[in-house]
Amino acid sequence: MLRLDAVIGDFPTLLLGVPLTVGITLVSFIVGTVVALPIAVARIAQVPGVSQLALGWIEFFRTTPPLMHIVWGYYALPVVVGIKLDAFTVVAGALACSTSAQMAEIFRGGITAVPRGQWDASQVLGLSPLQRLWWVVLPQTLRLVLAPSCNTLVSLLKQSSLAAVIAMPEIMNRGWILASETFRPIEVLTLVAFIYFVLTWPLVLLSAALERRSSLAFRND
Amino acid sequence: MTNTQHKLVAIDHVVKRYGSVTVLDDVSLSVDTGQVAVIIGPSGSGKSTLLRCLARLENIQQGRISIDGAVVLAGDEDAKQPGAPAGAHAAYDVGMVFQSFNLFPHLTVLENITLAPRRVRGMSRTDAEELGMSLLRSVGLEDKRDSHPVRLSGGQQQRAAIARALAMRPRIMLFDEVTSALDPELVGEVLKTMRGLADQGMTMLVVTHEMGFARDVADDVVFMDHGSIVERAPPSIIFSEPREARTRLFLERLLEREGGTGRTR
Amino acid sequence: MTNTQHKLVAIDHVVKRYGSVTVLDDVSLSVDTGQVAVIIGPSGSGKSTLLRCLARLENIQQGRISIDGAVVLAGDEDAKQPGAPAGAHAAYDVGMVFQSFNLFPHLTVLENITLAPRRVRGMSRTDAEELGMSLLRSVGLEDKRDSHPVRLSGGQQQRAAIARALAMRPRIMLFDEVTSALDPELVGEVLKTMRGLADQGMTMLVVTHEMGFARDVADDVVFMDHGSIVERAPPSIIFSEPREARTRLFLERLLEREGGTGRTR
Amino acid sequence: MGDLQFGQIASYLPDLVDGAIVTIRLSAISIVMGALIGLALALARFSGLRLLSWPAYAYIEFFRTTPPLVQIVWLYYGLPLFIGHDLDAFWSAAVALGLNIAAFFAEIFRAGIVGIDRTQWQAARVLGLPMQDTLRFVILPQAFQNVLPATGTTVIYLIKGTALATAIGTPELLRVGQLIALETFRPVETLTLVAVAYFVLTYPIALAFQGLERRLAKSRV
Amino acid sequence: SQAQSVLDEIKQRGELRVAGVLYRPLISRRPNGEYVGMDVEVMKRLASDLGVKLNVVNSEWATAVAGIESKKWDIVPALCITDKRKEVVDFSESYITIGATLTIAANNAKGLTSLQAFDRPEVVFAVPGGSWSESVAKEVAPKATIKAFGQSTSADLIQEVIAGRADAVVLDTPIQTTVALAAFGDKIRVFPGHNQPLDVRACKVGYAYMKGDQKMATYLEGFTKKLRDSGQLAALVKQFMTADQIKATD
Ligand SMILES: Nc1ncnc2c1ncn2[C@@H]1O[C@H](COP(=O)(O)OP(=O)(O)OP(=O)(O)O)[C@@H](O)[C@H]1O
Ligand SMILES: Nc1ncnc2c1ncn2[C@@H]1O[C@H](COP(=O)(O)OP(=O)(O)OP(=O)(O)O)[C@@H](O)[C@H]1O
Ligand SMILES: [Mg+2]
Ligand SMILES: [Mg+2]
Repeated sequence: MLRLDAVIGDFPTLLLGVPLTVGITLVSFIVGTVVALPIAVARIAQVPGVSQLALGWIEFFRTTPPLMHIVWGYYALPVVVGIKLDAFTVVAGALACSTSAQMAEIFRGGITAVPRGQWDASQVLGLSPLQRLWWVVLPQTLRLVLAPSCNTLVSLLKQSSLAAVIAMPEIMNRGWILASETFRPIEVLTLVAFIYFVLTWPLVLLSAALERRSSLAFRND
Repeated sequence: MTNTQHKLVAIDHVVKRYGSVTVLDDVSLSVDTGQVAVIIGPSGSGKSTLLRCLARLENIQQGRISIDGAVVLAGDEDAKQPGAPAGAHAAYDVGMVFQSFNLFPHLTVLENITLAPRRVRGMSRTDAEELGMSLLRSVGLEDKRDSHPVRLSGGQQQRAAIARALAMRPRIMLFDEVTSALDPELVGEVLKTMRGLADQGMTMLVVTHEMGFARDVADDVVFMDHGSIVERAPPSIIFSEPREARTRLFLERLLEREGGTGRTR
Repeated sequence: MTNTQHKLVAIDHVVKRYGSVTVLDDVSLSVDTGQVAVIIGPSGSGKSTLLRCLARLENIQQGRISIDGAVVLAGDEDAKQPGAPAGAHAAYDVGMVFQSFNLFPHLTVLENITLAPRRVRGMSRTDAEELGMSLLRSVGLEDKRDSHPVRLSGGQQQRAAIARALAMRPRIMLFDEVTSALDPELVGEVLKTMRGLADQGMTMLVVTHEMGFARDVADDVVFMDHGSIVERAPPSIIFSEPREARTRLFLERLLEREGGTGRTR
Repeated sequence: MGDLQFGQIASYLPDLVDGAIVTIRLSAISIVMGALIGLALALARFSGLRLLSWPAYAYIEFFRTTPPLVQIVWLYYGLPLFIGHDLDAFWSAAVALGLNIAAFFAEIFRAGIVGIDRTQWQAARVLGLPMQDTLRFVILPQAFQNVLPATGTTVIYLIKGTALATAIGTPELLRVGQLIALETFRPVETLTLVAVAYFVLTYPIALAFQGLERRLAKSRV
Repeated sequence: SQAQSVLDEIKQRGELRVAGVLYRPLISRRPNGEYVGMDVEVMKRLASDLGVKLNVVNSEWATAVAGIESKKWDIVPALCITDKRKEVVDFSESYITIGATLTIAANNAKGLTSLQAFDRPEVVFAVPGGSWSESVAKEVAPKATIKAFGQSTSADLIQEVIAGRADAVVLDTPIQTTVALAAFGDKIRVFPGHNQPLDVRACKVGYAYMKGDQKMATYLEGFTKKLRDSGQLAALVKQFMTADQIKATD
């Protein structure tokens, strides 16, 4: 009943979507993570206005679907303000924004988990606020943020399929087209799922290993 | 205002509040160069807060704190002071050691010590490590230079924390219950290190419950309660004939744990 | 095997290993009904592990532990013992109080105390609360019944933890450094509670650094080092003329913190 | 706003409300289902019994590494093929999303349980509390507090994720938006309204979790 | 169940289930959930002929045919009959033929005034991948660039043209173009012209059902003949396929 043989010949067509899927994922993850750090710091900082701005950013991108950001960026921006970004920029940008919101919360969790005493000790030594953050606090958050960051990356990889709504030929778009052509959506989507599995599984293993290793360094037995 | 012109540390009428709770209530205290002041008092009386204000980890509402005559912290409810701007003295004139050590867990002992000299003073790695090693030797930890803090006993961690604070060459050292998180048989080694510092003439403010240390090392013992300084006197006087009833009551309670034997120590 | 037939607590040749590290090395110890044994020794010597084995929080590799003649824990490397199955005695024959209190933070003080009587003994809510209140009165905390642990001082938390353990009406109480996380002036109140228990004839094994308590309350002091019992003697003997050099060294180190004054306490 | 026209779409508001109700029902069912299964999985993972923990592990990783969209399609079209039992589009989506989110909840809950200090288990053990009472009265209530922020994020993520049900035609918010766009040929405007609707649904939840977190944090310190 | 015809199942169950794909004006779902269109009318008649209820089930193009195999529905309406599709499902006789037009933006600067002008690589066609529209685009402009959507509606595709993301979309005449013109007015242009289909590969529309179901084939043949002969089909085409009518139902 599940006739994988009927679609297996189309497998290479799906594989052609892998570089684009991986590209969108990596670019939006890296950009989102870099942006997330100042947002997280701004959220923690008790500076009036700045924290609220950061919170607004986080909540906006947490509560509205990235699909909308993509459609807006791709279809509305050219019409409304005359800016015509290319498809990759739109998708990577939209996903980077929602990633930055998620990663900011992860960073915030990590930073607030570092005991106050660490800030105090480094302040008394004369380190500037940025030096405290960079040399003392951030290295200690690593073990807390690595695993959830990996999870974000895993979700992002799957979310990159949103690029399909603007016809970018990544894995999922290719899958739907194949499904329409062959009328075998279950078989095609099974292949699609398999590719996603192969892409994400190493990340999941990595995340588990990182979690184990980084907590080891802090145990004294 | 009390005359604190020539004192190294001068705390003048400091008021510190958290919201509506007054934690330091018009506290004035001065310490001369080379003096050791031991601060005692019940839990919550404001001892830690006083040290934290000196280290500029807190802001204050009223009064001011000067080091060597220069105001380093002023009450934010007071009118803005003319003259020396806050921070005229480098923040690292004051070194502080905490009850919970607060070593940086991701760095080795030597890296803990060299971080601030390198990043703040801009020392070269070689110079900083040389300085670090000489300090480690002085606290008897040269063989632990490359260990991470978790691999050290509590006493060793605390000595490393002292070395870290000293690496910035502070003129004043603050100690906040530095032995109370330690196993009793490890307390001695840390107290010995502190004794050594006092002998070398370091100006020190020490919050501690170690009455033996207070008796032997302190020039003055300061008793705090409810955010105020109740009494200040040399140890020989405060332990034998405290002026205030509150001081006597506190010291008695400290000894109560010794049981009904009435033994003094 | 030593003769432990009629002892309430009998620890027989117990060996406990973590991986290749031997933490308890052929330990035998017995305590009579109503006796108070105080266990002292350097950090890492196995004191906590011994209590934890008694509370059945650990398994052991060799030997056995009996309560009132019934084996409650046997070495898993030994041949299977015929006779009484482990657990013939209810687990709650033994109550334990920890250094870090370990109260349940989401429950009020009274709920902390009544949880086990209700769930394990099937007591009604009213009965359990009545029992709970009488215990709270005995530790002087009746006005804190509806407070959450965070609202209590360390000493109050520890007294609540003692009441919680007592609510299961154990025949033996284990105390593991129950005062070492407390502010010095709060230590007294907890020690007083423990003293009261001893006076009422409770069988107790107490790990502590409070030498005053040991001197006054212990029937026997047990000195452990490197996973073995080095010496056991009444306090009057062990403090004045310890048989073993190791014991003397340890006691001297404990007193070293008192400084170079050579004062004994 | 330049070329955007919202007026025409306003007349479809009642339809959007209907769609929102379907979205709410979908979310509610899959969240409850996901939380229950997730808890069971977390306990199975935690149990230390191979027989329980390995299947739980396989379940979690399977659902985390394959796209939820594919899971929905599998369930909708695959289930009748393999077991001959049929689920309609709504229930297929609800069940598939529930099964999917269970994997994420499981990991969150497990982290929450692992995060409870070992000494709490020991204290319960010494009092003679049996395992199930220890979990119910001691561990889980505390774990619940720990996992609150992560749970909030996951719940919001799921509500937005119900849009995936569009793929099998479930008449939830995004699908209704699609239909409106088809009648009006105004996809950008429609999608913007849909995004506002998602915001209206999720923001109160974000606020509620923030509030709950703050309240619990207060009762702790 | 191999031997049994779906027709028997329909009668047994008392319900005819039809895939609710979206293809205006043959079949479409109003935002309020109601299904309308010519095929809906035809299916109503089919159901009453069989003496059963009609149930239009939510569906999507990519999965519509899979639903026949997994017995989600019995019939998929509004499908263009192609050889490739015939490998998977059987079709009824075609009952309507649809032509295609190309819709472009009015301000398009690529000089798309003749069919040859479309047949250049720099001209981008936005089409649903694997659809009849795609095959039309490939036939009229083999050199043009195809931008294939996995899941899309004609509304999404028009948006491509409006935003300048693609140059042309293939729409069937006249209904889709009528709606598009109503929505965007002079922003778009239709090639060759409104109500003027291209002279290529018209879509012959039929009903798809389970492959090899002889009984169903025979029955549908009879039903379509009856519909045509009685003049009902012509009436329905007249009712639904004119631009004016569509405007009226809006
Ligand atoms: N961040 C804060 N917000 C509100 N109140 C605070 C804060 N920090 C300290 N306090 C309060 O200030 C008072 C003094 O605290 P402080 O830590 O200085 O006391 P202490 O004498 O060091 O006590 P201990 O011996 O327990 O260390 C206490 O009542 C405490 O509850
Ligand atoms: N889970 C464990 N795994 C491995 N080693 C352990 C474990 N728990 C304890 N140990 C080791 O067992 C030895 C005895 O520990 P124990 O806690 O019983 O000592 P203690 O006498 O109570 O010390 P302290 O005074 O510091 O509480 C120590 O060397 C410790 O490192
Ligand atoms: Mg303090
Ligand atoms: Mg111990």
